[in-house]
Amino acid sequence: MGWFDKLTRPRRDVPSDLWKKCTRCGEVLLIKDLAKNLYLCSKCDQHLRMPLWDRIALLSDDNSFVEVNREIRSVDPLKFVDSKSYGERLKESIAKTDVNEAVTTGRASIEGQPFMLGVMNFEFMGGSMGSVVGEKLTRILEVGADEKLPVIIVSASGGARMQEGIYSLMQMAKTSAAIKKLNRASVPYISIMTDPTTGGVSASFASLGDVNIAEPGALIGFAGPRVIEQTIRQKLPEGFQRAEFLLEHGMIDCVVHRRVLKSTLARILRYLNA
Amino acid sequence: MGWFDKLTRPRRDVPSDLWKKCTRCGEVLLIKDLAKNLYLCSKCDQHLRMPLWDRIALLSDDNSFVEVNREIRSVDPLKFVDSKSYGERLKESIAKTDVNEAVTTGRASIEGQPFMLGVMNFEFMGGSMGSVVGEKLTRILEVGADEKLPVIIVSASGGARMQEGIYSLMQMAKTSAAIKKLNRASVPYISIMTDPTTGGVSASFASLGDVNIAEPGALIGFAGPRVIEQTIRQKLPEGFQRAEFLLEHGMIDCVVHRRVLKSTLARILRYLNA
Amino acid sequence: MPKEFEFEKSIIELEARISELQVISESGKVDLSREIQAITEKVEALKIEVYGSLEPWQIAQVARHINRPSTLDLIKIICGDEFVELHGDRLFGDDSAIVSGLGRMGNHKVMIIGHQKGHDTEENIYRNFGMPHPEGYRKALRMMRTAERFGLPIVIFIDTPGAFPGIGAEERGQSDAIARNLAEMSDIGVPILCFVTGEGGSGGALAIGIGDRVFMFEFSVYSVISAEGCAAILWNDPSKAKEAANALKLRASNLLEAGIIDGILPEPLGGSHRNHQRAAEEIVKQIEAHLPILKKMTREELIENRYKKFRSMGRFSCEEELENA
Amino acid sequence: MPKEFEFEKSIIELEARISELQVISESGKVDLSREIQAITEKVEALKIEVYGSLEPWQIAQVARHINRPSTLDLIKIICGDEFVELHGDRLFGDDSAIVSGLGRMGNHKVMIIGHQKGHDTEENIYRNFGMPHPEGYRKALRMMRTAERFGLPIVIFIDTPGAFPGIGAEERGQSDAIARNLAEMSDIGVPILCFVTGEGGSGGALAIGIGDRVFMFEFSVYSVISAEGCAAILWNDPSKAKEAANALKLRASNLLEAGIIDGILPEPLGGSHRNHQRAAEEIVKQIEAHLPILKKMTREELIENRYKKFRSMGRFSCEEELENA
Ligand SMILES: [Zn+2]
Ligand SMILES: [Zn+2]
Repeated sequence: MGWFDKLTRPRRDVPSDLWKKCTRCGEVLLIKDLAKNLYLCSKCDQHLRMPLWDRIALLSDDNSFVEVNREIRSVDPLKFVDSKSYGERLKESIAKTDVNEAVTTGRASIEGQPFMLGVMNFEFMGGSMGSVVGEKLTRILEVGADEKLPVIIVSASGGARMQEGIYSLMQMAKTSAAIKKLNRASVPYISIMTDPTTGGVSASFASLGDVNIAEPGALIGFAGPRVIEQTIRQKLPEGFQRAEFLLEHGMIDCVVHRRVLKSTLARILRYLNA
Repeated sequence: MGWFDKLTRPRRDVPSDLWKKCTRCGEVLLIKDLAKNLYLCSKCDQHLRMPLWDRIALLSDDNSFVEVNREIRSVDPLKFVDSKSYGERLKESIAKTDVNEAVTTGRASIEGQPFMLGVMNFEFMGGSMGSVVGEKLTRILEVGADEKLPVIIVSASGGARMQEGIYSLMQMAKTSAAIKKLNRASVPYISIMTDPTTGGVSASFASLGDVNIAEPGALIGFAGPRVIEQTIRQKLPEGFQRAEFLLEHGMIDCVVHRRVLKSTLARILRYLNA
Repeated sequence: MPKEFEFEKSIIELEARISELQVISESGKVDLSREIQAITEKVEALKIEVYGSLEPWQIAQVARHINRPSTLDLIKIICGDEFVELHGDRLFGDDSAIVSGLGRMGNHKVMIIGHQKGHDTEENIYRNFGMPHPEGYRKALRMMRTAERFGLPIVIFIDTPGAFPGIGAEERGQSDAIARNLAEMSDIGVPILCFVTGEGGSGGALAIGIGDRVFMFEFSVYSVISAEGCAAILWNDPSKAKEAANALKLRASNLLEAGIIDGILPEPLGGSHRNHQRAAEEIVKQIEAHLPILKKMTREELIENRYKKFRSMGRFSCEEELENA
Repeated sequence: MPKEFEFEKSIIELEARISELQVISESGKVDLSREIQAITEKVEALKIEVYGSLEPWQIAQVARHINRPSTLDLIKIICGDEFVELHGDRLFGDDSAIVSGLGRMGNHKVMIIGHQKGHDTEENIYRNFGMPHPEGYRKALRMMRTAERFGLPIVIFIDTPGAFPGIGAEERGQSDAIARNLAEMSDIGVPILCFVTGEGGSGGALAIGIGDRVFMFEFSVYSVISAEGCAAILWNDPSKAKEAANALKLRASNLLEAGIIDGILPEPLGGSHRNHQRAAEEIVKQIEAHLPILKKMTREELIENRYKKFRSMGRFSCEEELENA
């Protein structure tokens, strides 16, 4: 258990761009206002993507988050080069996001209840899952099983990290098996799906929560909408693959507004935690 | 285990009516020809209802069937009277069928493999399930679990026996729990659904086979077609609730022709039996 | 579905008059308190007379009164805002005719599952009149397995005309869903308490009805078939529902006597639709009485006892001599 | 899907000529046996040259050759008429893109599960080109649980472009079905042997791919995404599939080196579509070699070893000093 450190990452600086357009209503929103408003559109309440450290702050008690396994970093096992080399892409993502990988994991508490937290970062190569994402999540799941600590994972991902080839595919197997282990230990696992949660992430740990929660309007699905449209050659219905669609189709337990997400999680854990 | 006897019921005499019309093509068929032809229509191969003792002969090795629990008989716990009393109905059915109840159970072997067999008799009050059907089936399921003997049940039933009120409903719970016990003992249970298998029989033991087999064209469903038509006020599609429909909808493992039913069962048991 | 029944018309009429008189009286112009008192006493006597001798068929009507406390009504009273509704079977859909979720009842954290009817037409259409599809039963089973994983007792409210008879329901395996629940509920390693709050309609009720303890409300019914359905089939005449209701012995007292249920929860005169709070209290009382006992049992004891309980249901004769009678 | 590939055109051309010459020769008018012999030798040399140095992209084409032995082809050869096909997920439907059933392979009674493609357009439409819907994966899982109940080892054939991307598939939870299988297969207490016989297409392949031993045929591929898909996304140009196939390292030899698979099954020159019998024999050989070892393990050992096997997959760096690099 020597593989976690006690450092909490500092809050990132405000990004250079000062404003953002709401993805639903098009309203122009100042980033500094957004940050104060949980990245909810002040006009239409759309749940915009929430930066990593805001998300961690949202879901954990003040100063309770202690990162683990920050040192685990991607290598380039396939020496993968497309228009750019994977190594370069990694460097750029690290520089851009100031984190080492697409998931940040740690120990935290929620309304006083200790738990293990994993938060994906869509800014890091589209939240794609490679070996590091798989490994870091598997480790918190294993700690959860060993120490009887509930696990909460917040997903935001376009799917597998192609640049790691078959290794990235196998992370689906690895994380899913770790969840089964957690199940056998009767330790709660809550999956939170945020916009977007698709591909290999959706088809592995993100779908396997004892309780699956989605944020309003989040895009969630196995295949991306474009791939489906190309395959079936018809337009997709309005609302297809959105959180509310998944609720209707029985795939998630509830759609929870960001303002009450923490309190809902804490309440669920009080019920499920022995 | 003193509750079974060693008597095999004698083959019933040929019924007084000499011919039958095929339920599909309308061909007029002589009963004595039908009996020789496994009650298959010689013109369209429709699987007509097979009398109890023919069915037992079809599925068990020669002279291997030994009936158990023949002495268990229905009582009239509710003193139920509609146009006739339940007691009278029972007497009439016994006289008509020459068996005591809507299910006949026993020990038998199939291609040399010993097993417990239950065969429902649609001629006995529409194969309805009351306390006796539930009890007799539960007993062979319990023997199966205790002695590690596979169980095969051939269903033919319109559902619950209303004249026994809540007792008849509870037979669904009783038989289903007994099957779960058999499952835990890793003893195979094969359900054979014949025409018709509906209502409380369909919604309990008949659907719970490790392998569910249906005879071609058999009507199988929870609600009867007439009830559904009345509820939804539209005509039902062709083939609705037939064996092939259930196969398509994933509810049964295979539709098996009567001519190869015994050999198929024997083969499946060879695979599943330790 | 009427809001009042023929047999209680005079009671409701008189209660309305009392209310009117009270308004006049309280306005201060005339003191009618003595008269009101007198009429009230007469109404109470009438209630005892009417509700104390309800026919089975009348009880079957009370059991499906549109204002009867629904699962969500009871949850709201007992759990308040702490209830977390959980949805979906993770297979096909979320059936609104069955609700489920986490809550606290009395001193116990529990998983709650129940049929859900509506209190008006719109709500009833949304809830499919409390008639589940297979996905409802599969949602219920998923919740039970979740409860088992986390050691939460299960509290179940039964109130349905029956499983829905429709094309989609058949296509998706209504029979499989019900049968599967019956088998799996016999294998759930946490305590299960069932309450028939209104209509216990056949297999659609039983499919979430395999409990370590099963209780019925005084004016609820539990039957293998509805009185109307039975009349249509056996009497070949749906208007013979009264006779069928008599014959089916579907009252709580019948079922207690038959050893099918473990207790009857009293209702106020006229029925629980007149007092949801009281119904909730009766439920909590039973939970507090029985859960501490059941929680002490091991998984194996629970499963073995539950098996024996349902194993013993049925009436038959085993005597060989009857053979030759 | 062509029946022959660009790169083998000259071979197939020559083989056709040889056949023609043989007919003439055998008619007795001219003895061409020496010439035929000579050309045959040249063709064999050409085969070794062509098939011995196939590019990844060419192998990806061979892997999806329309005549490649399908699951039912292999079953037919290995099990003959003793195979009993079992259908359905008991939830929604029977997916024809996945087949399953009971059979004997070598000396072992086994549960067999596999993707199923067709050998012509009609059959492929019926089989949805081997692309399962959720009900296919759920059928597979049901069969695995049945196998576990009766102590039957599980043999799996993987050959799919991927899980089907369509509206119904999403509605019914393609993600749930795949994820569920990944989790549950890590918990199956009987031996599981997987054979990638053709296309190992992403999550749709992996969803039945959690085996104690995983083998690939020499000219099969296994990849996180198809070369075309990868080219479309990363190169923004589907015609760059060759480059993507190279970059993805999707050949059996790559996967063996990466520790993802346990062995490679040799194929005849040109590929298994030229000799189904041979493919079947290679499979039986592995079953006979590995099942006796796996059958000796306890449920716990199997599950623990399988967990460790997949747990170890991935490449990363753990060194703190890299932090400041
Ligand atoms: Zn907006
Ligand atoms: Zn015919």
